[in-house]
Amino acid sequence: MLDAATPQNTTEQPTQANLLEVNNIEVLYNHVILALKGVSLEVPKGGITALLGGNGAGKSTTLKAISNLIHSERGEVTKGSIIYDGENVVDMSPADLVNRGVVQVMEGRHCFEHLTVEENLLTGAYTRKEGRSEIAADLELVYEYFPRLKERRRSQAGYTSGGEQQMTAIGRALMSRPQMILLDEPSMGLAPQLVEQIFEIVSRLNREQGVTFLLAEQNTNVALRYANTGFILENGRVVMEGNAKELRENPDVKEFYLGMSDTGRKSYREVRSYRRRKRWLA
Amino acid sequence: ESLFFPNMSYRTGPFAAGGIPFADGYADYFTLINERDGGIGGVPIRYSECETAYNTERGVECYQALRGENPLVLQPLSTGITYQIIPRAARDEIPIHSMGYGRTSAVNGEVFNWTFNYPANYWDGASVIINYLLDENEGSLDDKKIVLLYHNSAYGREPIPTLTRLSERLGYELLTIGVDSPGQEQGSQWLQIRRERPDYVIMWGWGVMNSTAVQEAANIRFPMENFIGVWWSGSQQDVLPAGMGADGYKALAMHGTGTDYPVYDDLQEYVYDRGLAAGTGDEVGTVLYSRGMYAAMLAVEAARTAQEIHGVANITPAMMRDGMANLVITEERMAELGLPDFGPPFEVSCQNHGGSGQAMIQQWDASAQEWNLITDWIEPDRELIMEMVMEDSLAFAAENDIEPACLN
Amino acid sequence: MLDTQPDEGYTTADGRKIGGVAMEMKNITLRFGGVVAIKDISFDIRWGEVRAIIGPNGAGKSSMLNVISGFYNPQEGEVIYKGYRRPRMRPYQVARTGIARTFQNIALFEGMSVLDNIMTGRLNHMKANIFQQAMWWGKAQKEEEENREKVEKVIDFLEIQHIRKTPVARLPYGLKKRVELARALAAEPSILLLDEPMAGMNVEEKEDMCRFILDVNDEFGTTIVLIEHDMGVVMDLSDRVVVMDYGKKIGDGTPDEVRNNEEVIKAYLGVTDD
Amino acid sequence: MLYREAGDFKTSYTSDNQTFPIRFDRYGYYFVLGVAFLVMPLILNDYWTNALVVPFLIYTIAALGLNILIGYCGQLSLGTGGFMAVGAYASYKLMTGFPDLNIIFVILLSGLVTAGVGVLFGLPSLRIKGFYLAVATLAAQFFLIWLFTRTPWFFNYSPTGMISAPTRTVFGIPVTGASASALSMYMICLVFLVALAWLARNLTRGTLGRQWMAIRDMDIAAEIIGVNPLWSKLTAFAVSSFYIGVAGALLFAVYLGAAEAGEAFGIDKSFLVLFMVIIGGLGSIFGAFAGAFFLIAGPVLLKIMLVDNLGWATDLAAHLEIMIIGALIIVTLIMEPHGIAALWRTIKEKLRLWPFPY
Amino acid sequence: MPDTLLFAMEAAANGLTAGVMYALVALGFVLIFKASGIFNFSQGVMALFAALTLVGLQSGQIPFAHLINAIFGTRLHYFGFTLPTLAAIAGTVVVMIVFAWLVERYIFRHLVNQEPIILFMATIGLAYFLEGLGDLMWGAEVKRLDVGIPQGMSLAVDETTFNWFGYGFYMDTLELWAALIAAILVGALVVFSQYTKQGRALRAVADDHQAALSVGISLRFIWVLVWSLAGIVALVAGMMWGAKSGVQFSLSLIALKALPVLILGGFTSIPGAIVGGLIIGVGEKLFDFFMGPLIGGATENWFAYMLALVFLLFRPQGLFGEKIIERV
Ligand SMILES: Nc1ncnc2c1ncn2[C@@H]1O[C@H](COP(=O)(O)OP(=O)(O)OP(=O)(O)O)[C@@H](O)[C@H]1O
Ligand SMILES: Nc1ncnc2c1ncn2[C@@H]1O[C@H](COP(=O)(O)OP(=O)(O)OP(=O)(O)O)[C@@H](O)[C@H]1O
Ligand SMILES: [Mg+2]
Ligand SMILES: [Mg+2]
Repeated sequence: MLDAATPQNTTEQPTQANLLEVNNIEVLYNHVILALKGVSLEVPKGGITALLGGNGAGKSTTLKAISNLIHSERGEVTKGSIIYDGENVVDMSPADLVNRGVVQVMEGRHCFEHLTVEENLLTGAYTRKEGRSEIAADLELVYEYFPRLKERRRSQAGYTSGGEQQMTAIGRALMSRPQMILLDEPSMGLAPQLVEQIFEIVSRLNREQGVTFLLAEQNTNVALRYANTGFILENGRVVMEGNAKELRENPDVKEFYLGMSDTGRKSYREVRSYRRRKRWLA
Repeated sequence: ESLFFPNMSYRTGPFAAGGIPFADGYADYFTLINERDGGIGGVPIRYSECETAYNTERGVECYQALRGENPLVLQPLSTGITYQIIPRAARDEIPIHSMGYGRTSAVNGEVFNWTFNYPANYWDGASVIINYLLDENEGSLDDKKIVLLYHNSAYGREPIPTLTRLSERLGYELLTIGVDSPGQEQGSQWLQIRRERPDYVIMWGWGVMNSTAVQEAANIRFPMENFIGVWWSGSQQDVLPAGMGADGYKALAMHGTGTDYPVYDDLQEYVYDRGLAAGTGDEVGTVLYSRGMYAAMLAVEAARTAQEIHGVANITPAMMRDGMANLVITEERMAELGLPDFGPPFEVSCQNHGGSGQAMIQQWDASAQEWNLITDWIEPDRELIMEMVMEDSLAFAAENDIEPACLN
Repeated sequence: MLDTQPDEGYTTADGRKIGGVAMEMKNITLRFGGVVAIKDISFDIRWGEVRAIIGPNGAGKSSMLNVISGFYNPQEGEVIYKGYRRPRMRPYQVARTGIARTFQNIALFEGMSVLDNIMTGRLNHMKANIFQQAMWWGKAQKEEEENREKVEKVIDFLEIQHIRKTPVARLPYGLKKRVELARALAAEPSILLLDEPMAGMNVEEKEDMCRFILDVNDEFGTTIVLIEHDMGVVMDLSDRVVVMDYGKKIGDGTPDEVRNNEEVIKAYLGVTDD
Repeated sequence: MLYREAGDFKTSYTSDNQTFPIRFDRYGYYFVLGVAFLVMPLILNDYWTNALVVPFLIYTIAALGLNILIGYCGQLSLGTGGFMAVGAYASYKLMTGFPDLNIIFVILLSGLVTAGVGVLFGLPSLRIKGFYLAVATLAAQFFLIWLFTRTPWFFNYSPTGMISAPTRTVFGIPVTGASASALSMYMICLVFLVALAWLARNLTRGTLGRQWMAIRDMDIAAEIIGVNPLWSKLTAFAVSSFYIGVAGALLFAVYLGAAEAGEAFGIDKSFLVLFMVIIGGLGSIFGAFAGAFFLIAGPVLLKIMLVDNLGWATDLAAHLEIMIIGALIIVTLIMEPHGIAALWRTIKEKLRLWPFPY
Repeated sequence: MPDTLLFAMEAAANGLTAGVMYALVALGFVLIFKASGIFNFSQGVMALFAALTLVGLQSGQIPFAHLINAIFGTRLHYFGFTLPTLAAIAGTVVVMIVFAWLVERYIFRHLVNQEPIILFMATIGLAYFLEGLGDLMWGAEVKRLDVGIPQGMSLAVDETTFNWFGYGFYMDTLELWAALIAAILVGALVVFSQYTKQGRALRAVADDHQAALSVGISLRFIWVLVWSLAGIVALVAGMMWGAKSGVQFSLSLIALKALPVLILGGFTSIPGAIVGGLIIGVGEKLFDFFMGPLIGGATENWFAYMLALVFLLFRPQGLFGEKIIERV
C-alpha cells in the first residue's frame, strides 16, 4: 500500500516562511501535572504538518496550547512562546485566534448536542462577516463533502452516530474558512473510505486554498502519506522530526508506527507477544 | 465599673426594617442617660449590640458572647430567640425582658423567674382589640365576623387561643388565615377576605407582611378603619408604601409616638446635637424608635429600683432581676422622665411579670403622615388571660420539673 | 467453512473450537421517530468466537450493541440468549446475565480513580450488604480484597499498573480506552461487547490491544463482539463478520467472504486496503 | 523529607486500602482524634464550645450526609432543611412520647425516620435529574415545613408551635435541656460525628460508594455496566437523610433547645449545608469538615474581628460579612472548583514533589 | 351562576396575573441558563438590587452613605435632588450593564468549562455578595417605589364582570400592567434568541463551553450580553414587585417563587417561563381556594413545587425544555 500512488505534494517543500512557531513550551495542568516539557515546532505556511506519538505523548495538549483552549481545562503554558503569523498568541483568547484564522477540531468531537447538525455547522460561521448567501454556499460545500450529514441535517447532533458527529465537527471547522486548521485525530471513528476522503479534503483545501494544517493523528500511515513534515512526540517532548518521506523510511517509525517489518505488514493475530516500543528517551 | 446593657439587635436580614429603628431608640436613650446624668446612680452605662439578623442560631451565639460579660438584662427581640434562651438565662441567672413579644406565659413569675414581659403581651393585645371592638359595637359582637390574618410562625399564632376563647364567650365568628413568611404574597388571602366580607380584620404581622397586607386591603377596598394590627404591625413603614390607600388603618399602641414629648428636648440637646445618635438618625420619633426608647427607659428604671433595693450602685444581673420584679411605673414618674402619658402606669411583682396589659389604639392619617392616638388606655380581660397563663406556665413547669416559687 | 448445524459449532482455520449459538438476534428493527437505525436484522453469536460488526458511519452498529446490552429496546424482533427468548430487561439486569461492554464515546467515571473504575466492573460479584460495608468488617473487607486481587490481575494484564491511582479525567484518550476495556474485563463476562476499542491508537498500541483481546478470548473463552473501522484488525481478529449499511444487513460470513462481497466493497470498503 | 510516600510500600491490599495510606497522614489523624477527645475538653470555654465548636460538629454531620447525596451520588438536593426538621421533630416526639428512651437511641431513631422520609422524596430522582431534581427536594423542603407548622400533633398542641427539648441524660449526665453543660454537649456531638464519619468513609470506599459515584459520573453507563440505579439512588437518599436527620435531632435537642420549623429549618439551612459541601469539596469526607468549618467559623471570626476588634457598627459589619462570605465562596471556587479538599490535595501533591516545582 | 364557581373564576383570573409576576423573575433565569448553562441563583437578588438602585437614584440617595459616615464621621444621606423616573431607569440600566461586565470579568471568565453545580454555587456566592452590597450601598430600610404605574382594583374589570355575572371580579391594575410588559418582553426575547446569530451562539455556549470557544464564539461577549439582558429583566421584575410591596430584603425571595415556574416551563424556554407562570399561578390559587380551608391554608409555598414535580414526572425536562439527551 505504501508504494501505491502517493499524493504529489509530499515531496514539494512549502515555499513560504513558517506560519506558526512553537518555541520550547511547557504546559502545566492543575498547577502540578507537567504535560509538555519543552516542545518546539515549526509549521510552514501552506503545508501539512503531522504530529505523531503514542497515547499520552502530548499531541492534544500541544494543539490545545496553540489554540488556547488549554485554559478551559485548567492548564497553562508556563514557558516558551507561540508565534502565529509574527504575533505571540499565548495570551490571546480562543475567539481572537479564530478571528485570525486558526481553528481547532477537538479530539472527542465536541458537538453542540442540542443543536441540529445544520445549526452546528452554522455556528462554525459565527465569526464570518459575509452575507448569508456565501455561508449557504459553504454549507452546501460541506454537505457535498459529507453527504451523510445532509441526510441528518435536521437531527439533534447529540443523537447522531459517532462518525456523524466527527464529520459535523470537521465540517463546522471548515465553515469558518480558516487559514490554519488544527485537527486532532480527524480519522478517529470514521469508516476507512471516509478516512481517505477526509485526507483528500485536507489536501484539496491545502492545494486550492492554501490552508495550513497541523494534525495530530494516530493513523500514521495515512497521515505521513499526506503530510509534508512530521514531528514525533513522546512523553511531552519532540523526539524526532523531519520531512514526511524521511520519517516513513525510518526503520523505527516503520516498525512501531506503521506496523511494517521488513517482511511487509503482518497479521495482528501473528503478534504473539506484547512488544515494547523502543524508547528514544529510555 | 459600668452597667452593661447589650442589645440583641437585627439591623440586617429580612426584618431589618423593623430592627433598625428599635435598636436606634434603645441606644439613644442609654446615650442620653450617660450624657445627661452620667449614668444610672453615677455608674455609666455600657451599651453594645450583637447582630442576630432575627436568626435563632445567631441569637444563641450572641447569647453566649454576651453572657460572659454580665449583662443586666437581655432584649432578645425575637420570639424564637426568646424561647431558646429562656431556660439558659434562667440557669445563668440573667434577666430577660421580652417587651410585647416572646413567651406570653412568662407572665407567671413563679415559673419564669428570670423572664419579664411587662407592660403587655400578645394575649393582652388580642383582648384589648376585642374590648375596643366591643366598645365600638355597643357591647356586643354577636353575629360579627372577624378575620385574624397572622404571620405563620410562633409569633403569629400567639393570639389564636385568646381570640378563640373570646369568640366562644362573645359570640363572634373567628376565621384565621395564615400567611407564610415573609408574606409579600397575599393575593389569595385577600381574595378570601373579599369573599368572606368580614366585619373586622385583625392582623398579627411582621416585616414585609404588614405593608403588603395594608396595600392589599386598600386594593380590595376593605374599609381601613375596620382593619386593626397588633403593635408590631403599626409603624410608619407598614403604611407608607400604600400611600393614601392606608388612610384610616388602625393598630395597637403600647406607648405613644411622635416627638411631642419633653424627653426629646433632652435627646436633641445631649444626643442628636452632639452627633451621638445611633444609626442614620432619621428614625427619631417613629413608632418602633419610640418602642426601643421605651424599652430602654424601663430598663433604666428597673436598674434604679435595683440600686434602691440593694443600696449599691454597681448592680449585678441578679440585683437587676429584683429591680425588675419590683418595678413601679406611675403617671408621675412618666412625667418626670419627660414622657407624660407615654406608657401606662403599672406594677410588677414577683408573681406577675406582665404589667398592666393595657394598650391604646392609634390610627394612621395618610395625608398628615402620622399616627394619631384615638383612645385612652384600654384594659384587657385580665381574668381570662391569667387563667390561660396559669395553664400554659404550669404545663411548662411540669414538663421541665420546675417547682413554681418566688425567688425572694 | 461454516458448520451448517447450528448447535455444534465449528472449527476455525487456526484450529480453535467454536461452540454453539450463544445469542441470536431475530428480525430486529429499531426506530427513532422517523429514523430507522436497524431494519429487520438477524444474526447469531456463538460461544467463543470473535464476531465483528462493520459498516459505514451511521449504519447502526452501535445501536445494535445497545440493543444487545438492553439500553435500546427494539420495536420489533427478539433476542434469544442461551436458548431463551430474553424478556424486556433493564440494562443492569442484562449486565448481570454476563454481558459487559465498552463504549464508543468513552464512558468512564471521570471522578474516580482508575482502580475504582475497574472495581465497578466487579459490582455483580460483590455481595456484602450495606451494614457490613458500613462497618468494613468481615465479609465486606474480605470480599473487597478478593475482588481487588482479580482486578489487579486485569491491571497487570493490560499493563496499566502505573496509573492505578490516577483520576481517569487526567488520562490521555488511548489509556482511557484501555481502562474501559479493563473495567469490562473485570466483570468476567461471558460475552464482551467492544465498540471501536482501537479508535485513536497507533499501530503499536493496536497490536497490544489485539493481543489483549485474543488472549481474553483464548484464556477465558470469552465471546467477543467487536465493532471496528480498521479493516486490518477486523480481518485478522474476527471469526465471522456482520456487515451493516443504513440499518440493513448486507453481508455475514468469514472475513474472506465478506472482503470479496461486491455489495460490501461498494458500501464500505471502497478500494480494498492491502 | 517529611511528606513522602516513598518507602511506604504496601505489602497487602488491606494496607493499600487504608484510609490514610501515607504514614504522616495517619499519625496526623490519630493526633487530631487525640486532641479532639482528650485535649479539647480541657481547653474549650463555654463561648467557643457553644458559638463555634458544637455547631461545627453538628453541621459537619449534615454536610457529610449531603455530601453523600450530592458529592458521591450526584443527586442535587435542596431539601436539607426540611430533612433536618424531620430529625428534630422526630426526636421531639420520641423524647416526649417515650421519656425513658435513652437519648442516644432517640437520635438514632430520628435518623432512621428521616431516612424513610428521604427515600420517599428520593423516588422522583429515578426520573428527574440535575437541577430539575432540585425541585423535588424543594417540594420536600416546603411541604415538610408546612406540615410541621400546621399539624399540632407534631408540636404536642403547644399554642405557639415551638418545640422545646426536655432534659435527657447519658450516664446520668444531662446532654439536652438547659442544664446540659457545654462539655457534655461537645462530647455527645463529637462521638456521633466520629462514628458517622467513620461509617461514611467505609461506605464510600466500598462497593456501594463506587455504585454511587458511577451513577454520579455517568448514570447511563453505570446502569449498562450493572449498577441498579433504583437501589443506588435510594440508598444514597436513605443514608444521606439518616445523617441529616441525626444532625437535625442534635441541632434541636442538644444545641438550640427550642425550635420552630419555619425559622430554624428554613430554606436557608438547605443552602448553608449545600455551601459547606461545595466549598469543602464534593465527594470528599475531609471536604465536609473543611466546608463546615469555613462556614461556621468564618462568620463568627469575621464578626469578632470587625465588631469586637475594629469596633465597627454591627450592621455595617454584618453587611460586609455577607459580602465577604459571598466573595470568599467565589474566590475559593475560582481557585479550586472542587473545593478546599481539592486545594488541600494539590498542596499535598506539591509537597510530595518538593523541592521541585512540579 | 353559583357563587363558588364565580369565586373560583375570580381566583383563577388572579392566578393568571400572579403567574405573570412570577414569570417576570423566571425570565431572567431562563436567559442566563440558555446562554451558559448557568443556573443563576442570584436573579432574585439582582431584582432587589436593581429596584434599590432605582429608588436610590430616584430619590437622590448617596450610595454607601452609611459606610462613609461610619468611616469619616460625616452625616451624608441625600444629594438633595431627585431624578425623574425615566432618567433613574436609564441610570439603573447602565448600572446593571456595568454589573454584568464585572460579573463576567471577575467571576465567570475564570470558571469556563466547569460543571453546572460549580457555576450554580458561584451564583449563590454572588447572591450573597450582592445582597450585602445592596444593603451597604442603599441601606436596609423599606423603601417606597413609585414609577407611575397605577395600582389597586381595576374598575374596568370590576364593571365588565359585574355586567356579565352580577359579581365584580377583583383584579389588580398593577398586575394587569405587568402582564402587558411581560408580553412585550417575551416577544422581544423570543425574536432575539430564535432569529439572530447571537441567539444560536447562546445555545451553543450552553451546550459546550469549550466547543463554543473553538469555533470562535467569544464567551465574554455572550456572557456580558446575557447578564445585561438578565439585569434588565431583573429591573423590570424588581420594579413591579417593588411597587407592590415596597423595596426591601424580602424582594430577593421572590426567586423562590420563580423556581417552580422555571422548572415547569423548562429551563431553556422563554415562552415556557410564561406558560409555567400561568399554570402555577392558576394552579396554586385554585388549590388554595378549594383545599386551603380543609388542610389549613397557606399552601402556596409548597403547592407550586408539588405541581411542578407532578409535571416533571411526565416530562423530566419541563413542558418546553430541551429534551435531555441520554446516549452512550
Ligand atoms: N485535563 C488534564 N488534566 C491533567 N492532566 C492532563 C489533562 N489532559 C491531559 N493530561 C495529561 O497530559 C499528558 C498528555 O496528554 P494528551 O491528551 O495531550 O495526549 P495525546 O498525545 O493527545 O494522547 P492520545 O493519543 O491518547 O490522545 C497525559 O499524560 C495526560 O495525563
Ligand atoms: N437515540 C437515538 N435517537 C435518534 N437517532 C439515533 C439514536 N441513536 C442512534 N441514532 C441514529 O441511528 C443511526 C445509527 O447510529 P449508530 O450510532 O448505531 O451508528 P454506528 O453504526 O455506530 O456509526 P459510527 O460508526 O459512526 O459510530 C444514526 O444515523 C444515528 O443518528
Ligand atoms: Mg489526544
Ligand atoms: Mg458507533
